[in-house]
Amino acid sequence: MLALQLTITGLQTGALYALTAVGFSLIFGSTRIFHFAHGATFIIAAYLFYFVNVSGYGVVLGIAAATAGAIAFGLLLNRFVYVPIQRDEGSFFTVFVASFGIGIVIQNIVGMIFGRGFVTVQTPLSFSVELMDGLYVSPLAWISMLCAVVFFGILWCFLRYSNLGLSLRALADNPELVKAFGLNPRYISACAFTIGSILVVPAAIISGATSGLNPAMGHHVMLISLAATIVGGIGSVAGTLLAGLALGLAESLALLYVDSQWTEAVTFAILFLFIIVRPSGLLGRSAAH
Amino acid sequence: MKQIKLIFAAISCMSILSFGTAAAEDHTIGALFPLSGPNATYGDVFMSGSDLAVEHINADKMLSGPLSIAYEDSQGLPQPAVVGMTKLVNVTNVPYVLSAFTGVSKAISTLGNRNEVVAVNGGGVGPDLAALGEYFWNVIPLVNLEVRAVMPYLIKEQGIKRVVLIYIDDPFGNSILDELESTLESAGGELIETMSVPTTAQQFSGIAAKVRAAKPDAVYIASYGAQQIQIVKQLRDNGVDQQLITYSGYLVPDALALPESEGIIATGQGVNYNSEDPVTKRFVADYTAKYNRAPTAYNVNYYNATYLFALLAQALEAEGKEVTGANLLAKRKEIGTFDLVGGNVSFQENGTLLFPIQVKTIKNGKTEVLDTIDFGK
Amino acid sequence: MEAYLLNLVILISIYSILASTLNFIMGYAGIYSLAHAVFFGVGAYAGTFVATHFSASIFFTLPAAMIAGAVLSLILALPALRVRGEYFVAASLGLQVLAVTIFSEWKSVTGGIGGLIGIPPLDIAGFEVFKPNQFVFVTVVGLIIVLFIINRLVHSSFGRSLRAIRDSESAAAAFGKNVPLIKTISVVISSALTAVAGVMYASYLSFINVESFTLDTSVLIMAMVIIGGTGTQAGPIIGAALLLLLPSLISYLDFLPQTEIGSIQQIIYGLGMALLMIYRPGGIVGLKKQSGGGKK
Amino acid sequence: MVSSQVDTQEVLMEIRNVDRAFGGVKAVDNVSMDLRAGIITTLVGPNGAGKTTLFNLITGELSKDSGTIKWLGQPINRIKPFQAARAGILRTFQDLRLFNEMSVEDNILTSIEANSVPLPMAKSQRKARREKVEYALSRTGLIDKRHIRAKDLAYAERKFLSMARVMATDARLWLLDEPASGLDPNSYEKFLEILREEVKQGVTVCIIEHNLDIVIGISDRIAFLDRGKLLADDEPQTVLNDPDLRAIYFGERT
Repeated sequence: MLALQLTITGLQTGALYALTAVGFSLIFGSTRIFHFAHGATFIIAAYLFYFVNVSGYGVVLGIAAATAGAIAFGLLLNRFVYVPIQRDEGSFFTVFVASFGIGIVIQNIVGMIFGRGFVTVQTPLSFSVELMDGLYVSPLAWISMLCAVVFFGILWCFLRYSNLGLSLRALADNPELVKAFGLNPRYISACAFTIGSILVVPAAIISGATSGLNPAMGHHVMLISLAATIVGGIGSVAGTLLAGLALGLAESLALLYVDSQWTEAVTFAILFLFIIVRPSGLLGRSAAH
Repeated sequence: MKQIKLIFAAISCMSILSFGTAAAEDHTIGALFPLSGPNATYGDVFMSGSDLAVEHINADKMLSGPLSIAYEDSQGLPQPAVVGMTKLVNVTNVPYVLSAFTGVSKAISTLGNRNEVVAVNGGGVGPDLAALGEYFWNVIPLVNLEVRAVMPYLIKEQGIKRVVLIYIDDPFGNSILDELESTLESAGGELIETMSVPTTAQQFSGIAAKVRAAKPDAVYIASYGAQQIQIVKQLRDNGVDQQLITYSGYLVPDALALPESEGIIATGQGVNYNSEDPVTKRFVADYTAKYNRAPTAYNVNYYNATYLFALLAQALEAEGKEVTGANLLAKRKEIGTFDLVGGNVSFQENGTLLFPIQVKTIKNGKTEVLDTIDFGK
Repeated sequence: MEAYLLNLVILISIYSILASTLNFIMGYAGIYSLAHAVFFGVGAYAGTFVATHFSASIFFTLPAAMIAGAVLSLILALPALRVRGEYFVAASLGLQVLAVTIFSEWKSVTGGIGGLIGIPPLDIAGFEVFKPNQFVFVTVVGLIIVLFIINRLVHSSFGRSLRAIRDSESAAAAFGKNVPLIKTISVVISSALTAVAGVMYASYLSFINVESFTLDTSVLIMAMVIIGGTGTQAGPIIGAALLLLLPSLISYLDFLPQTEIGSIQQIIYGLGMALLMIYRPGGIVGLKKQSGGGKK
Repeated sequence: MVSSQVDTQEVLMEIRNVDRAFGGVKAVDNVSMDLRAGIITTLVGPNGAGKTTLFNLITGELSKDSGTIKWLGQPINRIKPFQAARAGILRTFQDLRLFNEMSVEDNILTSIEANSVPLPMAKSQRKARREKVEYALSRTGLIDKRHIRAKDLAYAERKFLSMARVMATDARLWLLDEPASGLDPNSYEKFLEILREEVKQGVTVCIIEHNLDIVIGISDRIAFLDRGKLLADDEPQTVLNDPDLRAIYFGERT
């Protein structure tokens, strides 16, 4: 029963990890931008929702604000930081450092406005219901999994059937193709940032109710997204999805065997091994070099 | 080398930014409080206690000259604290330093022992603070005392036997683990499962599942700050409806306001503010008048820490001895028992004050005292 | 006042060693490590272990720390040989997170989060150094020695090989550079020298705990290098001095709330990193510098 | 294979039945040829013929699927690029791959230093090294630009720097990947002159080139590759006059 309970908990966590990670993976895969500030997008969306919610404007407006904030942040960052750096043929590291810097700035600004402690979105949905003897599931767990299914469904259709999706996927397979197809790289990368940022929103909002928010959690979100992207295989949305789910499950099920302070180490040991042994990840095609 | 010159140039620019050092008074003691950074609000709380003590001491002319405190900013972190301590020891030359926070206290304790400067903690409750050497004193009861107070009470009054412990994986949490094990054993309870959480964790639904599976009578939570609040909330969210037990660190406004806190049992330092002894009466009256709010245990502790210095220095001056760290230590051991806020209290062998412990419960966002356990008598 | 300045000089020297050694692999070899604090920590713990269990003499503590740093750095060299760019950054991040867990959990050696107290002073040929006015000489001399070693290496054929590898690994190999070996040596040297800073730091503070060796520290060191100027010799030192003086500089501005100083400092260095990357990827010193080369 | 009139020359490198495929496409298909000492062999063929891949296989940048390569009579099948360089086989790259952040002088200097361990060097060694750098600088006309960063050079200068890196070494075989492409007429006259001079001094060159004028101007021998296959390896006139090869070369393939 404990294992089943932990599996459900793990799926809930994993669904949110997968959503966030696929956002990062999509951006990274298609634009090759090491968007470390993805964690900051998460923070912005989460705190905007929290702010609108505690101000009494309700959930719908909160979701709208969080989504708008996430998209705006992603696009602005792309336009005013990444594009200028890349115009100067900046190396990946230049982009990474700038992104990292912005992440620090956002974390501290949010901290100054909302405080550095935890804040929690109060909702009756976080209260668990006993499904059967000893198995408690909160409505938020179902919402998380439902969100994951819906978002991935839409994303899958989009990547498979729309022109834009096809070019994004082509881009992920081979960044060189963007020129060959005569696509406007600026437009494509703006699209990647929009979609990638939207994918953060459900996880950001739900985390606010389940585990609470704090300005420093962007780091953790980013590390998990990075781990899932690399373990899943850069450029592979399906791989990242699987890896995100697996990381969530592993984190939860590990409690059966070890104390929880080891779970993060387990995640990153896996990441480290993957990079050394199989840098192309679970479903990745291209080699690391 | 060019680079080195650059550094010195940069440093000499800095000298204009000299930090106001305390004027050379007859008596100066130091204080390492968080004056900036996320914990700065604590600094204000601590200072309000020590500043009031200085006013009283100087008004009473307890010492041959006026007393003042040289405040240094520790930010609540080890590295800045050591920088500040070095300055207090080597430049300001103080014999006595007020300290706060477990990490800060541990970091400066070696400097204190090396240079024979007394450091006094009135804020941290980690039990290892009792083992930082002769020159490190605590004017606050440490958390092991709280565990020793609450468990026998609960076993007797509420019939709680099987306890699960959730503890933060740091020295504080680990010492609670040790303390709880031995206390429960001698009091007739049982520690059926322990779960440690890393300092950065914020997801506890898995922990909650394990707690439910263990089917305890009560859950003891040993963490601090926001994490502790999260643990309580998520345990309640995830179907843990057993009695929750915790310690003084939980009694902060944020936690009291949480609906899930209802019914939690917590312990805390017992200060009888209604005591008739003159020191307590004067403290309560003047504190309330000066700051327009009722004092808390932290205010009391730093008032006491400062007042303790005055008592010791007064005794030393009466004998014509110099007020040094070594002499202060000798004097404290000689006297042993002091009239401070909260009554007549005595030091244990390890330099920690014995205080009574109160067992409280949270009702409608307020604490209610269930019992007071007095170890001293 | 004087002690305050001495303290700053000591800390700046120690962090300058950290920044310079990181710059050695980052700026010259293109190994962008986010795990530098790991070797800082390894040096500190190893030095402390030897000092408390055997002898506090620097003739024991320094070599022990350097060897520990050098040996463990092979773990960092491993991904450095296999992968580049984003993958290596991710690998070093993974290593950093792993190391922090080990530092927190291996309590018999590291004291965990509670840390180690009572670390003995540096013992230099029987002379105990702990007063700031003495310690400052040790750290400044240490920094000068480290800078001298790095300076010699950078201006030798080895340094040219490193820069060649950074600029084009395949071309370097095509001209006879044993790329894996050279990379490994550079990581080992850098980590061994980093460990020296760890020993000094531990015995100066006489207290260490895991919080000094987290990802935040690695990022801070990286920021020092980048803001000062990657691939330059003065850059890391200027970066270290600047970032360590920043809190004092900010606290001088009375109108800022004291409680937010930490945040403001971080915002400044975060913004500094982003703006520099957009306008001056070379860093403060980098902009004047025309070539990474020098005289032979 | 067609017979040759320069058989008198010593065979430096012997390539036999070398194969390499990328995902089912044969980039180099059963190629066998000899590189003879003291002459310029030109690799020609349309884009994607496998010329650069052949270079990569020789220096060990890529591994062969099958076949053998012998250098000075010794098989070098599992050689790594740095070992190839130390054995005297050097190459340039189509995209140059200069050490962009380094000065011109350092670019050349580092190309002749093959030691990995940071140990001090004898004075005489340093002097010899110095002379080689000066020689390469003066021959390529980069002497005034020695302190300029490679990435700040003009296009032709970058090409010459790429050559200078090779010239300063003691390598016996140079594999040059389109060294003259995009050069203005003056520069390429200079380039041809340098090349002829070096060959006269005993260097062996294998060069990938598209410009027919250059091919005619410098080749002692031409090897013609198409779709991974070696279609000809003979005297320049023989190859260039072959109508089938001309058709392939000028894209009149049927």
